[in-house]
Amino acid sequence: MKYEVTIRETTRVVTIEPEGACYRLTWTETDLDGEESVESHLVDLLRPSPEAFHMLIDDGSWEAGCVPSADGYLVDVVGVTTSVAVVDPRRKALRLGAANAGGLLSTQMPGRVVRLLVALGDAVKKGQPLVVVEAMKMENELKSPIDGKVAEICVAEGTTVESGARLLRVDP
Amino acid sequence: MKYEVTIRETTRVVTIEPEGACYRLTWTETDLDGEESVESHLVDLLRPSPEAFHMLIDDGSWEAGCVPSADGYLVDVVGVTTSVAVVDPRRKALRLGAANAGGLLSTQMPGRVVRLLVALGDAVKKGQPLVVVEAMKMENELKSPIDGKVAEICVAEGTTVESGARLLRVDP
Amino acid sequence: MSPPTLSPSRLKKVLVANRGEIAVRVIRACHELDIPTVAVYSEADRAALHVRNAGEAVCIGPAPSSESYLRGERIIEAALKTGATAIHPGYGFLSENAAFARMVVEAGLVWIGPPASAIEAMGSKTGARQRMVAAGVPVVPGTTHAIDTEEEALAIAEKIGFPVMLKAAGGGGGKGIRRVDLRGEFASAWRSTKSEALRSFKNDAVYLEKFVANPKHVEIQVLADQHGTCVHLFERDCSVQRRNQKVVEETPCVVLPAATRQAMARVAVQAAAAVDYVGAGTIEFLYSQASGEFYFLEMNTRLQVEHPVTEMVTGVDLVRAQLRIAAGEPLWFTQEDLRQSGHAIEVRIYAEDPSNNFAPAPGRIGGLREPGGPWVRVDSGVYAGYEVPIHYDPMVAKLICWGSDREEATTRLLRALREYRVRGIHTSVAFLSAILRDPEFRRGDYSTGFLTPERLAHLTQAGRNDRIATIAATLARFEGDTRPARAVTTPDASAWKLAARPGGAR
Amino acid sequence: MSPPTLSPSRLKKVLVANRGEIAVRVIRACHELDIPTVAVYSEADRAALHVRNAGEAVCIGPAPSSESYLRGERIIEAALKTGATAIHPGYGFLSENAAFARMVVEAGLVWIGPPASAIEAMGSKTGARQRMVAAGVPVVPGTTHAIDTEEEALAIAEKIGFPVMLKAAGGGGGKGIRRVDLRGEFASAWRSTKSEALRSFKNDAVYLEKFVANPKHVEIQVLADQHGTCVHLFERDCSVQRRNQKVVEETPCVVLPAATRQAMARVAVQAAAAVDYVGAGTIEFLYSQASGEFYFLEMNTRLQVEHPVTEMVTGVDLVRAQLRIAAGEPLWFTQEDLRQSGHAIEVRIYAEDPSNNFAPAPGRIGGLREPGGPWVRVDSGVYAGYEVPIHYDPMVAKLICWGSDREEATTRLLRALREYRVRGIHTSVAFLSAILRDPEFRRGDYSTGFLTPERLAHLTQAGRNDRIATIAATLARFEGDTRPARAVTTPDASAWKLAARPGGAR
Repeated sequence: MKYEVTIRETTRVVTIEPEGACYRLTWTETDLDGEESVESHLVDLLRPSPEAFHMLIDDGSWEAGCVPSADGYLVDVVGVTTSVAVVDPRRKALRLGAANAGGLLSTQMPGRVVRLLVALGDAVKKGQPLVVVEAMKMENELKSPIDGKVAEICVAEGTTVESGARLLRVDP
Repeated sequence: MKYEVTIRETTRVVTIEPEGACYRLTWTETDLDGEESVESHLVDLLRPSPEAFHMLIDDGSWEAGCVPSADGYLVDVVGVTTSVAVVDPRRKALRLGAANAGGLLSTQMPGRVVRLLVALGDAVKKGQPLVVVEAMKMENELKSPIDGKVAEICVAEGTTVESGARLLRVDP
Repeated sequence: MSPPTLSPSRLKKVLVANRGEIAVRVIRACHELDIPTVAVYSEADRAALHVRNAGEAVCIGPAPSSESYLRGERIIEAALKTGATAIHPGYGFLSENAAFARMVVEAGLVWIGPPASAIEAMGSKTGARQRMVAAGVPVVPGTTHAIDTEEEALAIAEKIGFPVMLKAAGGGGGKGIRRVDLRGEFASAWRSTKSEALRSFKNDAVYLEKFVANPKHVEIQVLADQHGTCVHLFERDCSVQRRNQKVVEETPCVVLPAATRQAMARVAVQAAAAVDYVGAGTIEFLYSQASGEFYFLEMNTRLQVEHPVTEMVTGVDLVRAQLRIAAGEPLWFTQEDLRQSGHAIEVRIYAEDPSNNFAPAPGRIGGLREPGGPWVRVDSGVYAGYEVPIHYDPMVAKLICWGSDREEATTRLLRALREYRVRGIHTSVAFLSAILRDPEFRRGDYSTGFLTPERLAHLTQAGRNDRIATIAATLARFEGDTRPARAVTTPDASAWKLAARPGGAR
Repeated sequence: MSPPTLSPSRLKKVLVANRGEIAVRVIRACHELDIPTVAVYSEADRAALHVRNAGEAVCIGPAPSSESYLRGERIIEAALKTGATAIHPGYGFLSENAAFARMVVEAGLVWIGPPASAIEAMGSKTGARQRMVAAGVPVVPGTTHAIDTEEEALAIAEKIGFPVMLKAAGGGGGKGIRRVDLRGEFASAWRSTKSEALRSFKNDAVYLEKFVANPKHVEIQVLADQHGTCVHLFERDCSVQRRNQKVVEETPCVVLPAATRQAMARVAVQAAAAVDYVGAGTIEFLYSQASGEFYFLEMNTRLQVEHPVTEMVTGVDLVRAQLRIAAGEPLWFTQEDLRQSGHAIEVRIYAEDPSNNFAPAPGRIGGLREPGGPWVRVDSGVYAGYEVPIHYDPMVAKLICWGSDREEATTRLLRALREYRVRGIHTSVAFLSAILRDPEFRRGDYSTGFLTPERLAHLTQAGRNDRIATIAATLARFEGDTRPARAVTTPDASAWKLAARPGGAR
């Protein structure tokens, strides 16, 4: 099986196959100079609980947490939590067709919408603040990803939103 | 709804009904002198995880763990773990009919059967050791619950058994 | 230090008017003294740890603190209803609210904190500066009164010399503070400080201080009983700050000369005496490594977040001490009994995303394993499965390590952070490890300017393990895709795998 | 106590030849010194905590320890394969196996323990008694050699006077010991001790000692470096025992006069010197409160389960010390630097059912919340969801509390036990609380006879809360019956309930 695994704008195409009672994962790693090398690891996996992945990787003992999120997993390794998107390339075309990603504004952080700075139909510039979401006494301004027109507003001031919630849509 | 709740040979008939967003539990408590009094408690229940029961009982904050076991729940409160059997009286007749409890010997503790002290057809006395189960470097002798004859042996020496597993049956 | 038994009459039951780790901390101290406890909670906090740990719990209103944890009258009502005889305010919320302290006492309850008059005296920054000057305590050069006009302020700034600090007289917690480097920036800084002060503290009074370059933030812990005895418990170095919020705290401060420590401690006891202080309090100073001088900054008339490091090196349980002092006991040790033994460091674990400009990261903690073992202390406010709410402070726990020296404390803390597993939300765990590995931090001579934007950029990228994350996420997805009915490998299922594992069991 | 840096050459990577909490403890110490670690595990231990915490892990065989943790050659092979340069044996298993210690050294690895010769010298109880007598150490009156015949033994017993103790010369861990009160019981006791000794230790040599009535079990911790320096770290009182197994340990021993403590410590250092000891070791004594005399019992040539209480009052990390000593460093502090500060108590948490004659209680830990906060140390070998295996020792964790005095340590430990939640298996948690509440324990003058059958019967029934258990089980069943599809009340689902709760939110 092949997956496209994306962490912070770097995508690796990872092949995974069972091998004996373990898993074999293989991908091509590109270093800073553009040199390519093949990584291949035999992983003995144990999941002490659904979210905990304990892995013996070529004898090395590693542990990661994987909690499903809107676009993949929130993965933590030794204190660093990262969003990891895992895409099955066979289903990718389908998903891209359905989504309309360009002008969608969603929040990474759950919170409360304290101010809507635009109205339906307003012309906006890329980078212009559109909504203010507050959580834990901190305000976060969310900015327009593109130049365009506000085509849809999905929340009202005072609404509490979950992480990943769609707030509004800007059409180019 | 009514349940028969048994802890260490004391059975309480407990009525439970939702009341607003809480539960109302009522039963008759008998003290050491045989005096009866009615207990009635309003419980605000929160389950932070499936096995954790946090209860606000008339403002008192209590927490118990309830893990399903062979014959009910293993319940822990402030460090004491107890087996609690909860029976729906409407289903009780049915269960009693099916079971043949008297001469069944089962183990409370998972472990390994190290010695079978009797053979099929042996006549045994109540209290006579029948099987030795070992766990954590300690041997436990399991004794016959009744006088009778060994009618069935479900394990062999060396077998690893789970808690609650049936080891053998003695018929009167 | 053989303590007498606690006078039982005044603290029959304690209500803790707070939430999170500090409420848990206070409940623990009460239970150790066999004092029953009452938690209060907002509707958003039914599942909070302090509710689980307390003996009783009373709901006091909706999620926003203005409708629950800041509603003094509801808290007092809850105390009276449950038969509590005393209230501990923790830190934040109503802990430095003199009016609430008075209400508590007027309701016939014991206030586990300093007298309202002491809170008031220290509550106004300018008022506190005046008192301290009168008591002979060195303060940062500047005004001791709020300044009326921009012109007047500018004149004073030019006299003192730039850079200067504009500060809200009613401020606190690192808010309402602005540095002005140049004459040309003064007008706009003046206006924005005043408006922020009005917005945040409902008080637009602003005063002015000389800016002390690269100071250390050093503070002295004091304890005073009701019988006129006051001792200090040495200093804490809280110079690792981001946006004026402490991130790492330690004691002792390694660059503080012994004589300066003594002088600072003496001044701190003087400052407390000047306001007839009772209970646990902290006097904050700026310390200039260049000149060796120190200046009074403010007094916090409550328990501090960072109190554990002092506990670890002195062996004194500060919350237990607060309770016993409130019960009327005289201090059961003298200044001479107190020693600094070894070294302690605290880091604050926040639900925030350091790699995304420290955005708050509330959400459900999908899994949690806190570190343990020798000299590792976790003061936590959360548990596995807990939903960190959006309504309150993002601090989820404090991690404190003691060592026989600073190197041992540091390496132990690094080990404990390595064990810390918080799943499903972003936290500051790796960022804190990166700070502890920084050479300047390791030298110990860092100042409040330590976390420069450049250093932050560097430290927030440390500790990434993208290959391991790649492997884990791929496994998660593959097992989800191929065995959706039973996605979890149980230990049992894995036993048979061992035999088949190349190079595994023989 | 400023330590030099660790000489890096000898400890490049440490293999820990053990499992459970002690393996975790050693791994922690290594990681604090930045030394990579290798865990070994049996097939039953793939999911064990020490495997999760180590840097690398190697499977060394099937579940029975005779086929894994006791197989020295496989452990050395694992070390060589992973590039480990040193082996730490923990306690139990191969820790006091002189042949293994030799094999390790012969394989070119560092043995983190005393020289094989010292292990051997102390391994035979009779041999050790002979050496101690020669070194001027007081021993319990009796024989210093194994006795050949029953007749000879009986004659000696009658000369010393009943009651006497029959002891296996090759024994340890409380096994192979039998008390004989009367002449008439002697013959059968002699035979059963010999056969148990043969069965358990493959050595039927038996010797005889006078029975000391109601003694305290007091032991002295020593540390010796490779350069001839040996210090003691004071005593531990381990008199709370059941079936010769320690249950609660504390330091200081409150009834030990200062002069006796000094004498005992001096003798302990003498005993260690007599066998050219290196590393951490413990000399056990019987102390008679009646006569004030003490007698050498045996030396444990390894780390003890109860080492944490010594760490808590002295501030010395004993495992770190073992590592540094094995690396060849001289001790970095002197006897005069060491002080007993405050009081520490340890309790052992077992997976056992005190109400059912302490039957072992392996099984899956359905939920776990360990205590935290100030001066609470948990040395745990388990986690939530872990299946406690049937193959090994039932100890799942140790809980240690420090206090500025014994009362503070005790009440803190009671608080911590109250917080301890182990779900799905029986544990000794409530039994331990009952011990700490016992008036005789609180006085501190208890002896090894403390846990009489009567007291056990009483203590194992304490702390029952049948009404709360009744309510919880009924709720569990009712929610299971009425909402099988979604049996868990989430915090969210509970929020709306608050509004409807009588007397709840307003």
